[in-house]
Amino acid sequence: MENVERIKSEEMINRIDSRLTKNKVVKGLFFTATLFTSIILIVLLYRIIVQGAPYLSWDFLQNFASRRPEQAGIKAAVVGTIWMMAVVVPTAAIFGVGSAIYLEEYAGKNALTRWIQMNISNLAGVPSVVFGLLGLTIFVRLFGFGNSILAAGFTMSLLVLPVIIVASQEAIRAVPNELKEASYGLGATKWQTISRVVIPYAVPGIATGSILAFSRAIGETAPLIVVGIPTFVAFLPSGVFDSFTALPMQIYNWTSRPQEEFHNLAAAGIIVLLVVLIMMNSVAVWIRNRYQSR
Amino acid sequence: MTLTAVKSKENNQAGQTENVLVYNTKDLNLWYGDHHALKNINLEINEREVTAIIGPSGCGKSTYIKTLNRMIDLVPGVKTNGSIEYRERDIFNKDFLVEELRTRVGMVFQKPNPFPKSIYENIAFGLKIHGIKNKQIINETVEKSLRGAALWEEVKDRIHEPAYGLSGGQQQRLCIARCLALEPDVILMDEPTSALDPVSTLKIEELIQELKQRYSIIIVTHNMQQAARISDRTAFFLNGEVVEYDVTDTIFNSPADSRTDDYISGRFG
Amino acid sequence: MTLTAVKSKENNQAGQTENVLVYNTKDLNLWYGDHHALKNINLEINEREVTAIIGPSGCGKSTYIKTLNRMIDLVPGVKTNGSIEYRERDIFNKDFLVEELRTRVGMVFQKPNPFPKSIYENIAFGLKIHGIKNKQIINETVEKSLRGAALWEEVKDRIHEPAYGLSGGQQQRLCIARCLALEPDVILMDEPTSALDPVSTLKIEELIQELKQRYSIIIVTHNMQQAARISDRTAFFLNGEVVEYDVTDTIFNSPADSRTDDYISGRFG
Amino acid sequence: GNDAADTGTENGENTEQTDAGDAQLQGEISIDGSSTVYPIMEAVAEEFMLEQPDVKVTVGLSGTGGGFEKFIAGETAMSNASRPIKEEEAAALKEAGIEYTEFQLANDGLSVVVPKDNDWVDQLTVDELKKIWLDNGTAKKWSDIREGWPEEEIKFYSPGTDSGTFDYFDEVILDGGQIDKAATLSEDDNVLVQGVTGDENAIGYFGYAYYLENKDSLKAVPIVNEEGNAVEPNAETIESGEYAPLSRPLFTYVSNAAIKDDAATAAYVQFTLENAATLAEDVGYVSLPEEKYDEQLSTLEGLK
Amino acid sequence: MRVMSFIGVLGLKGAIGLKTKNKELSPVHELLEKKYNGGFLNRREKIIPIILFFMAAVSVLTTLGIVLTLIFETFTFFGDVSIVEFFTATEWYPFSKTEAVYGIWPLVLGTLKITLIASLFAVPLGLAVALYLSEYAGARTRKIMKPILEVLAGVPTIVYGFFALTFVTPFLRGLFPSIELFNAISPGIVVGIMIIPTIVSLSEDALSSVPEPVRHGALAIGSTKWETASKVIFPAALSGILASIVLGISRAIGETMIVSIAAGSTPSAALNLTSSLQTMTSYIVQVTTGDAGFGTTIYYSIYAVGFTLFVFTLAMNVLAQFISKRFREEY
Ligand SMILES: Nc1ncnc2c1ncn2[C@@H]1O[C@H](COP(=O)(O)OP(=O)(O)OP(=O)(O)O)[C@@H](O)[C@H]1O
Ligand SMILES: Nc1ncnc2c1ncn2[C@@H]1O[C@H](COP(=O)(O)OP(=O)(O)OP(=O)(O)O)[C@@H](O)[C@H]1O
Ligand SMILES: [Mg+2]
Ligand SMILES: [Mg+2]
Repeated sequence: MENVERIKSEEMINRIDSRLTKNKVVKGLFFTATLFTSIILIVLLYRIIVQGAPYLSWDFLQNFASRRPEQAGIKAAVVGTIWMMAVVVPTAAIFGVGSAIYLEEYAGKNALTRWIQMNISNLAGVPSVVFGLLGLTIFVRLFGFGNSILAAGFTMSLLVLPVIIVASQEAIRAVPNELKEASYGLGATKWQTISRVVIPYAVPGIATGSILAFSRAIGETAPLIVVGIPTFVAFLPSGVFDSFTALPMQIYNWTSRPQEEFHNLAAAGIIVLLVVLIMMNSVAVWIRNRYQSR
Repeated sequence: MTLTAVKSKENNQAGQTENVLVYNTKDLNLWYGDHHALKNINLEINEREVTAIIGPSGCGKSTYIKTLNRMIDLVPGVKTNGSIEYRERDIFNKDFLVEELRTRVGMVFQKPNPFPKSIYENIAFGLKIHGIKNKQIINETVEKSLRGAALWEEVKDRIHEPAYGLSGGQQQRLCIARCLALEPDVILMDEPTSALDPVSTLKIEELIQELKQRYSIIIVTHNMQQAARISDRTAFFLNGEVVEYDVTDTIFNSPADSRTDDYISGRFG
Repeated sequence: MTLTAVKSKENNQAGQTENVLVYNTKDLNLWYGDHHALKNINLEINEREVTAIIGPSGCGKSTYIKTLNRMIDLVPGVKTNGSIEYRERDIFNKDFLVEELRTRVGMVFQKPNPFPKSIYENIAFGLKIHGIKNKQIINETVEKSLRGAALWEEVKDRIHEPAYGLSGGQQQRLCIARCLALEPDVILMDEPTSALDPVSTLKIEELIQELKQRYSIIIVTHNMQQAARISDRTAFFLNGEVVEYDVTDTIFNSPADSRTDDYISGRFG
Repeated sequence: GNDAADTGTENGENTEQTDAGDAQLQGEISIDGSSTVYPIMEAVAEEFMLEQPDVKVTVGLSGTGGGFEKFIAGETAMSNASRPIKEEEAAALKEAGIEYTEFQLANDGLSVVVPKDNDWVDQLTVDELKKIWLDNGTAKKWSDIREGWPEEEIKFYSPGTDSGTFDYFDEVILDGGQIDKAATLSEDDNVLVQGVTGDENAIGYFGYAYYLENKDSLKAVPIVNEEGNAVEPNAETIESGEYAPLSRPLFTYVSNAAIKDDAATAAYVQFTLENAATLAEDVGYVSLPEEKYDEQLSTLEGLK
Repeated sequence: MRVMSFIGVLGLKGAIGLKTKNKELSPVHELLEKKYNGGFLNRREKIIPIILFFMAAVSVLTTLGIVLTLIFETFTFFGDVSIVEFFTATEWYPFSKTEAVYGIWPLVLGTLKITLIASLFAVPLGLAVALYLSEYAGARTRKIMKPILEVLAGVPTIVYGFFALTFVTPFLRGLFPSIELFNAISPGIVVGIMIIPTIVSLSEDALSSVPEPVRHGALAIGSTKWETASKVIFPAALSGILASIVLGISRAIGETMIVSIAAGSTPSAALNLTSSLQTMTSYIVQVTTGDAGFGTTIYYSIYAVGFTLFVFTLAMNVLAQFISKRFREEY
């Protein structure tokens, strides 16, 4: 019997070569897939950069939109996007994290909770145009915010909220139970435990998970179109009730103009948008590192 | 080894003359859903003694100790009946806020669980949540607590560094210091040394002996020799029941119940 | 306690007359980046013996045992020199595929790590990846391995249920069974009982004694008494070096090196 | 800042100095509507704000219908349209109690285009256009339209059915009939340019400006007008009305109340009418005859 | 020696013990006693859960808001157009002056075509990349790739639209001349490219959150990386991976600009993939940016289409949740 088994194991050993070949082939395939994806994305970026880079200048950043391509700038759109994100980030973060805390820490395991949870995952899949229709009806009309920063910001917040909730829930769930116990064990109340132990621990996870959501909010055009925010704005907003325009709107408009120069401006606008995005991501990375190093 | 055992026995006998109870458990039953985890527990726990709780895995040791400071509330679906009196106040009474109970009764866990903050902040945490903001008081308490947990000398130069930089044993002592900062009356310890190496274990055992002078300590342990070495009284749990509770020496040398004897003599490690 | 120690000694002496080496480590050095974690290790490990590796935390025990089946490759930035021969083949030679090495040399980890699959699938997994498709062979092997790991009786009615439903000790035995299914030559164990309760620990220790009849076992342990009880030879590591390596009895009763003595006598528990 | 000021004065040469430049006004003017009219309005707003920096003008491009929706809701003071207002919209405005005035700003010449290397199409009559574009249930070949043209299937590129351009073309060429269902539709005129350029049997139509920008790869087909002349679209022929019938008007609708109550809006509308001619041409449209603007300016005076 | 230190300590602690017995309380103790007497009760503890509950309720309100927003206009629409026609007619021709037809099928089919192509393209590729990053690539590659992918998630989709029209379409037409300028394949692929970051990023998270010991368990019995990844890690992460796929596909269903630009806007009930089409979303944007009159049937039709779209994604998410529950492996 001993013998039979040893032979079996020799057979197994002999098969290793073919298994390794398979592994190599698969690895090659996966690598190719990654390379392929990277190349597509690089081509995409390369085209934008080649087209737009020559149009980037200080004036481009400093000027308002203009009918003359050589004078047209992106100031209102950049500032507008920043204003809008200044509404979206805190709103979505507070409501997102708040909902996540409720669901993870307070909610009972009942039908209501499951219903809320299901709602959230469904909303994550609802098309952005539909959110645009919602924003138009609720924020622009019903609440009378008009096509202001606030209306667009709230619409975008609702759009990204589900993703942030899910990311935050995961981050909160990942907080080791031992830490919560430690806090409770010292006589901390539930909210003290949540605010002083759970949240700080979860911040890196929340930040990372929210980047995707906020990136989306920056680049979305359709809901802004549906909400009806203007494109030509030649002044800077001074408050959240002011009109504004945003980068994707400006880019959208430029791409639909007949003149080639406007198309190039659109590419330059995209570069600016990517820079804004990268800056925002760096802030998230900075937050993550700051909280992790503790 | 024998030396310590004898000493604790003396200690004990000295104490027995004027015993004050910190905890009095009467007919405690506890269920996790349908699972009857604690059955008719009756235990009187003395002030300024080390009370050890031993028993095989799953017998309800952790459940019991977590009930003493109502950490068990965190587990959903737990039902209890009977009563536990802490210094003659029923801990299940809703006028007795868990936050107060847990402040008076500190807890040290199996795995060291410092907060991902600096050493200093770990200890200041408890003070801050209780609204103590005075910097000087905090500073003094941090030092005193670290001294009390025999950690001061090792960390005094780096109390603002992350607690995760400490070794396992140091972290566990930090967790003890964290309790001490709130000047508790009782300290509960659930297998505080089971994740530690022998040298650190020894340090903690020594520390427990010191702390006994000021605090009442209830310790769950797997390690029967540890119980024998450091405790004054020992309760032996089995299947959610207290099989025997007596002076440690008696439990280890002449247990009344044959099951206790079986468990003790099957011991190792 | 004394009994087991004596037995292993006898065993040992019987073995010594015709020792076959499974592993021969020569001048092994290992660096994690700049950190020199193993220094000039020389160790000869015998067939069908239990070799224990003891030493304080951080001395390199896990590093060494992970090197034996090249799991250390998974850590980035590790450099080695020197050689380890497994049955006279250099494991660092690139013709010796790690997959083969790891099939011949099983490993059991500190924390039980079953796959998130059924009990059955956990064991069948190894066979399946090695291209064994015959249902009957698989079924038989599953049963045999579970019997070999002394788990069959406890789980035979629910082998298609998730492995995560088992208790810690059962999971650890399942992990042992998972090794056994591939009929390994050597089994490496890194503190296999440190996360377990005493009863489960006892079961695993008994199991190791049985497995020794057919397999060579190398076990890392914190628990000196465990080493004393179950091993034939013991290596004492300190700061990445082998301080002493000898028959277990000698190590525990008359160590040659004073550091070994210091470490052993600091023991308790 | 300096640059913009310079162009302001430079531009001042061809614009009459208006009283809008004297008094410093304040306020907000919200404009929305057709994306076709947007470039003109953007240009007007840009120039206006150089003179009246404290008047905050915003221009959106929600489409003619979307613009009217806001206009009806009272959210905008002016609504741009690339077609005349519809009955439903007029009714809704009436219901909302909003009185309005229509101003025509410019004309857009719809250009019928084929690729540059199409060497057979030299001109088309309205009837031929109709024959080409009207759906008859089968695929059409060029040879079906005129003898001697290649026996190749025609490929159609048309603006989306929801655009004013389509609407206009449908009305004047197809008499409201069904456009060939094989036509490829896109909302984006640049996309149509791509389509016609890349397909030698293609025919398409879109705004004059898009043709102008892509002269190198496209050929505008001269259209035979009522007088029987084949006319190519260009600034003169469109302005003079020779290029017919494919020249369509672009409008803006202004709330009378806004003109009356808000000096800024009144000044803005006046500025618009005074400068539309130049600015429309700047962005690729065709101005109206001088008289037409003067006429509208006096209408405006009456509303103030 | 140990005994000695014990005795020393005992002496010292004895002194401290005495102190406490004399009730010489430390400031901390005093402050705490004060707090005990003042009572721990904290109103905040009661209010906060309520506030948080309302925050969580926002999601439910949003759904409710969407349904309410859509439903009234949808009803108005069905006052003009029969619901039977809406679901059974095979032509979508709302702009015809003579005989407008509102059969949703061509739009649904258009959406399905784009979604199908996008999924066929993005799911395998996305999973391959996620597996490569989590199981094969070094930490450095992962650290570089993930943020790049995340930035790409923010590129406005119009950009992708022009990429489809001016790069992918000509490329495809070079290979297969029968493909028309507007077709399903090119925007389908590009929608796929757009959702790849979502799939990769979330799947990679799911894969790498499978505990390392499980991975080691497989490697230690001689599995190759591929066997470990495919037979252990992948199944263990399946529910997370499914979630990422569902999110990606939802996004593909909801994608607007790419399709508007590169797929044309011809509602088509034909099954081929090489000709122009229209999706539900691109119809909505077409009407919202177009010149259709306010208050007309066309105007109301976007709400009916929006509602259909909403029901569509809802059904898919419910289905996905059901599937993911079945495949959940606990670890
Ligand atoms: N949260 C829970 N839900 C349900 N049953 C539980 C829970 N926690 C513990 N139990 C069960 O209650 C019993 C007692 O558990 P407990 O953790 O108190 O044992 P223990 O004596 O501390 O064991 P160990 O030595 O392994 O820590 C066990 O049967 C356990 O399975
Ligand atoms: N991945 C790693 N990178 C860098 N250093 C490491 C790594 N793993 C271990 N070390 C270091 O190598 C030394 C030996 O570690 P090892 O884990 O082998 O110790 P050990 O004897 O198993 O300790 P323990 O008893 O705590 O498990 C330690 O100093 C440790 O800090
Ligand atoms: Mg326990
Ligand atoms: Mg180790």
